[in-house]
Amino acid sequence: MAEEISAPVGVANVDHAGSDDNYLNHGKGILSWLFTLDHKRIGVMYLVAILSSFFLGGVFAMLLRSELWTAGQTIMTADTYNKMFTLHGAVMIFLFIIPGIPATLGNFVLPLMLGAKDVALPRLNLASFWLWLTGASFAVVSIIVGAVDTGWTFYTPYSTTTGTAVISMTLGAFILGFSSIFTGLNFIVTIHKMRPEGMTWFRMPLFLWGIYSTAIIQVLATPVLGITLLLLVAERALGVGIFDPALGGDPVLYQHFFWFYSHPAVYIMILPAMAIMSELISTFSGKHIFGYRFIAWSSIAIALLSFLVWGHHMFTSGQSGLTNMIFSALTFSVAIPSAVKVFNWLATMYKGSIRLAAPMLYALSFLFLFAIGGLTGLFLGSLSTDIHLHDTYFVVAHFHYVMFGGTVIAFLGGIHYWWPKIFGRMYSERWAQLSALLIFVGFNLTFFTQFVMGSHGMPRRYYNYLEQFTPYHQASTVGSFILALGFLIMAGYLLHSLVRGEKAPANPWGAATLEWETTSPPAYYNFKHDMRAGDPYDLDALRFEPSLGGYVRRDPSSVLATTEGVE
Amino acid sequence: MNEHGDSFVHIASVKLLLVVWIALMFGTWLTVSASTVDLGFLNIWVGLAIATGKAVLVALYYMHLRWDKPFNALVFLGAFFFLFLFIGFAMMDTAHYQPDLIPGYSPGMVGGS
Amino acid sequence: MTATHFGRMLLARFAMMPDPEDGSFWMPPQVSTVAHSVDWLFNFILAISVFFFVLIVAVMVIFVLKYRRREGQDAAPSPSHNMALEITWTVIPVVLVIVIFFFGFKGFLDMATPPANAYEVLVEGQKWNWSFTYPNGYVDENLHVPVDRPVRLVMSSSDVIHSLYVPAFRIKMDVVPGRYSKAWFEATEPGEYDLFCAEYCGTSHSDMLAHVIVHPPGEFEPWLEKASNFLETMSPVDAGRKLFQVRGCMQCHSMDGSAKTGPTLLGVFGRSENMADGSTITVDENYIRQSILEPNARVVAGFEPVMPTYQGRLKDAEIMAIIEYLKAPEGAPQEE
Amino acid sequence: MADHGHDRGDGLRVEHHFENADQQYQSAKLGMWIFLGTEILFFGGLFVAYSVYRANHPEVFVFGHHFLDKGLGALNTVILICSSLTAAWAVRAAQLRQIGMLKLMLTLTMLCAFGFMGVKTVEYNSKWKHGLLWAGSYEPHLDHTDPATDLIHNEDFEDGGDIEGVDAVETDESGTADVESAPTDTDRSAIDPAAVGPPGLAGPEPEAEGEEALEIEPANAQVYFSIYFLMTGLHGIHVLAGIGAFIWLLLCARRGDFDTGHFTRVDMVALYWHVVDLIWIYLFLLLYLI
Repeated sequence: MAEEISAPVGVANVDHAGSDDNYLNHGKGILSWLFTLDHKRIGVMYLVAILSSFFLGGVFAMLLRSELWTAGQTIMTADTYNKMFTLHGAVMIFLFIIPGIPATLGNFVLPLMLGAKDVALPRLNLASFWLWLTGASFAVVSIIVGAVDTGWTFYTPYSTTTGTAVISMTLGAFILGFSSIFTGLNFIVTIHKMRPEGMTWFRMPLFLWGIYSTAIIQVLATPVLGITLLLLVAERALGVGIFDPALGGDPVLYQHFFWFYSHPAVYIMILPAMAIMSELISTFSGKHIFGYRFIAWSSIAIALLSFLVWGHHMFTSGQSGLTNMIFSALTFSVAIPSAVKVFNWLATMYKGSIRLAAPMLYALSFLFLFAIGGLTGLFLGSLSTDIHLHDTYFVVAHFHYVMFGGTVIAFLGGIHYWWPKIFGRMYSERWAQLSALLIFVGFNLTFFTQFVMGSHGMPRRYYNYLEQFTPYHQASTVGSFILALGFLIMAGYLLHSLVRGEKAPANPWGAATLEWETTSPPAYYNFKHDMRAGDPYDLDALRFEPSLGGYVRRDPSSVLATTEGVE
Repeated sequence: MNEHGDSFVHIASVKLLLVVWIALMFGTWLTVSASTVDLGFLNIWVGLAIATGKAVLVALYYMHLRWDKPFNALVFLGAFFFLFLFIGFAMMDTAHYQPDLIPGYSPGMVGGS
Repeated sequence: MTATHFGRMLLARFAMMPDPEDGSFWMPPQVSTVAHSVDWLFNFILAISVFFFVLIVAVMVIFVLKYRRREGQDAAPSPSHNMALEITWTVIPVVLVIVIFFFGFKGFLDMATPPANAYEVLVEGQKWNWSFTYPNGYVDENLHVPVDRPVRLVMSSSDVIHSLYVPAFRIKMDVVPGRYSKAWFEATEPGEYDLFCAEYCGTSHSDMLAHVIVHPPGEFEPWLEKASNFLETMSPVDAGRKLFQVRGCMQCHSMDGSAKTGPTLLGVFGRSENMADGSTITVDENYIRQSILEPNARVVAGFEPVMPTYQGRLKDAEIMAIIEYLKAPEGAPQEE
Repeated sequence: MADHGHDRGDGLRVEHHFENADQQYQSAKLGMWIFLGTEILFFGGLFVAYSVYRANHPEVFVFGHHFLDKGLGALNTVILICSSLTAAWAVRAAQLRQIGMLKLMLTLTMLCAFGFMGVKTVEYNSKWKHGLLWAGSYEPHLDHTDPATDLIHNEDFEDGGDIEGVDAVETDESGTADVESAPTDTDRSAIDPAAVGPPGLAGPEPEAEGEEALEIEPANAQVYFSIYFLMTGLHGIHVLAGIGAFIWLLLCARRGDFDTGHFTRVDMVALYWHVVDLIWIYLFLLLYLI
């Protein structure tokens, strides 16, 4: 594209702020989206698809909470309830939270942060999106033909004997698995092969470290989910007797198979959230991230350790005592890097200049909620207490504090952070802060009660419950409605910003990573120049430019490649 | 291959390909004949050793791993590492809880107990 | 603001929900020998957690208030790494988790190894009821145990995975088809406690409850004595009703005319039923007996052949009693 | 700016987002190796199942493997090794732009793949005939010969082993089982009460049956055949995929895609094919030879 480099060096990339040609209007028509190879459009399509799944899963959740308002039947039968919590779990996990951050923000931001024009394998990227759609439609088919009542874990022999549509749901999850594998594969290759001049491994934005660690897990763990679900399908369709005791199989072996993937999967969910956190905390504290290398290495550490702890889901399953001991010990090891991250984030805020903009509010709630989520993990990792707490609402509360209080909150933070970049529009800060507050309050009310319920012995996946638990359940349900209200408001102002929102500057927050060096929304080719990366957290290199309402580099040439590319 | 603007692309000589092929054939013959001698518990390990030898040949020469970027080899070996991890834990645990299982339990089978 | 809000929320919750009976705010009553150590560890971890939680949130809030952005004032320069700090906040958690693991493991060993002299009860989980078989062969739908005596449970399932959970004892163990899983406890307080199924097992999972009745010293053996020969002490009809409830019949066969997994048995005797194979039969002693021993030989039209056989699980006299109960005109009404 | 890449004069196409052909080739290759890693873990699940059952029930595997035909297994191994040779040679040909040689090698590789599937069909067929299938359909047929002698024969008897071996299993079937089809999922009535008591207490019968079963057909022999069909089946699917890939390559070659020394595709497919070969090397050992 050498001929295109006519713009005076120095204001390159940014000088066209507000110019019309960007990735959103580059091609017209639905097909120009569905078959695009542009990582930005694929990211946006993922965003739409995944937020719809989140909405669907959320509806299931609200129905569940409503049913639990009273013991016994409130609005649905036991069988409907069992299907409902299965669908809530399956949709939220396989359709929403696992692809969640990497497929949406990752797809959009990762190449931009690398100053690249696209991910390394754009066709594969599109393929994985189509795989997602295919998997999703399998899940939908399953829902239509009578849904599944096995719980999202598909434990045998229940899943091999129940009369519900298990096969289509498992095939759906199977296909979604490959979508996830290809995304991860793509990101690994991209980060390895497409880093710009000056971006050594330890000059990568921590977001990339997080996504990279996530990709490692996606690539190494997900194939095992594939074979597990395949075996489950074979078990149901042919009766291969690997997992079904009636045919000489071993149901506990199934749990090993399942958790070998599904525990690392927990880190597929949380690592990208931590990745976002590092960006938010640094940017909105107006300070260089603290302990860069420790945060970076802790991501890798978490990724690798996550493969050594799956047995802690099986302490009461009939797993041998020795195995229990080993897994309990290993489980604690994974707590350390997470703690290190939290402390480094706190240290980053020290002597900063903290702006409480919406993304930062989410970052703060993350610290608050993830602290609870992480610490309650200690109760479950230690053997004797887990025996009592396993399969109770304590566990439900714990993983919601991590998955929702952690991942979803950080995801929302990320969406608010990159929204101006993605759509070139600002949203209403005031409304954003209100919904952040409602979500925070509603969430705590919903799930903290569940800790208490659980430690008192309220088992999970219960349609009916003993009288003594009624107050907890009702408090929890009230909270869930506050939570839902928060999300409705968010949907409102975000959609509003798309049409009415004021135009966003190229760099509204004053962050130093490369994605802010191009226009908002980015041009079709991302950057007009080959980029050069410096310290991604050197915020002093930027100054506020009132005329633009955003930040600009004091020395714009510092991010331009010294040598033009081969082209 | 200058077209590739790189020096590393390795072209295996026909000689090399054939030598490896002969080695693999020999390996196959060896495995089969080894399996006919009764070495007790050793049989499986001998067999695995030979098979692994063959696998290494294929990976190093037919798959060019020997001349490839080390990271590609690392990726491949990494996969095996995690596989062994899985096999190891699964075998350890199942071996420990075998005594709890009901011997030959398979009520779904014809004539199963 | 967040922290104070959280405080208020907690207070509200304390006020709103007074502690249930004798349990603490977090835990149910302690009724087994292991419960104490479990709760001790729980509280130990709770203390550590609260400490770190307060620390994190406090630091966060202080920083937010102290370093809130003000006009024309940028971030003050400060180091972006500090080895000493990193090592401190790595090592301290490491030490703490090692301690936690140690106590957790110690407690687990006690929970996993039953004393030699334990009293043994066989437990069977089945969708969706429990049955407890005592050494003398008597089967009950509740778990009756003597106080202050170790009890060992040998558990198996006839269909899917269940999990026996007694919060008051702090014990939980999955009940898996094809294997015998074991658990033990020693109750310390006479009384009646809840027993749950903790592993999801289908439609009535949340109704798969039972009671643990801990008998005061010297009262257990007499109870077992009396309960065991109910066939003599009770009228056949009452005995039949008891069996009907204990042996899980009522999980699938209602006595109120509503069809469940199986057909209702309200006034079943003498009724003529259409079989799945198209034939029609009139329900008599022989059909009832056959339906109990080879349940799926002749299935009523419109129902799945899913009933497990009771071959070898019911004595002849017991089958007779059940038949009497189903025959008895007042059999149905007295069903609760 | 067009979406498709740009020519660098020498006819090598480079996607717009890459700086040069090397970066493009390296990316493709790294991607392929990662994919092969996932393949290892995907198959790995079955190897885990194998190891677990093999370690805890060796008798089942010793019993089961007599019914596989070592000869055919070895034949297939040879076929695959030859196909690996030709695949590697195809890469060399592509690198050197020897289009004729390339087409020849691709065709040979493909024929080997077909040959492999042919042999597999023969094997599956004989298993099918004798009802030696996965648990759900495991129903060895009746016959009358002396099991013991046949099994002994099979110890050192290679081809035809399966036929006589089958006789072996069949006779003991005549002893034990009434030949009615295995109950389906829903039919649970055949399930004995599980709570007969722990092995020590009231469970002598399962014990005993385990004992005397060892003489002839060990309990749960069906698990061996389940694993056999799962592993070879999944491998077979990969072979079919390979055949598809080679057909595609041949079309590309005819279209002249490789005239420019652009050999990435050939290289990638060959890598995949070698892994398929690798996996078979182990399957042959673990299932046929033990």
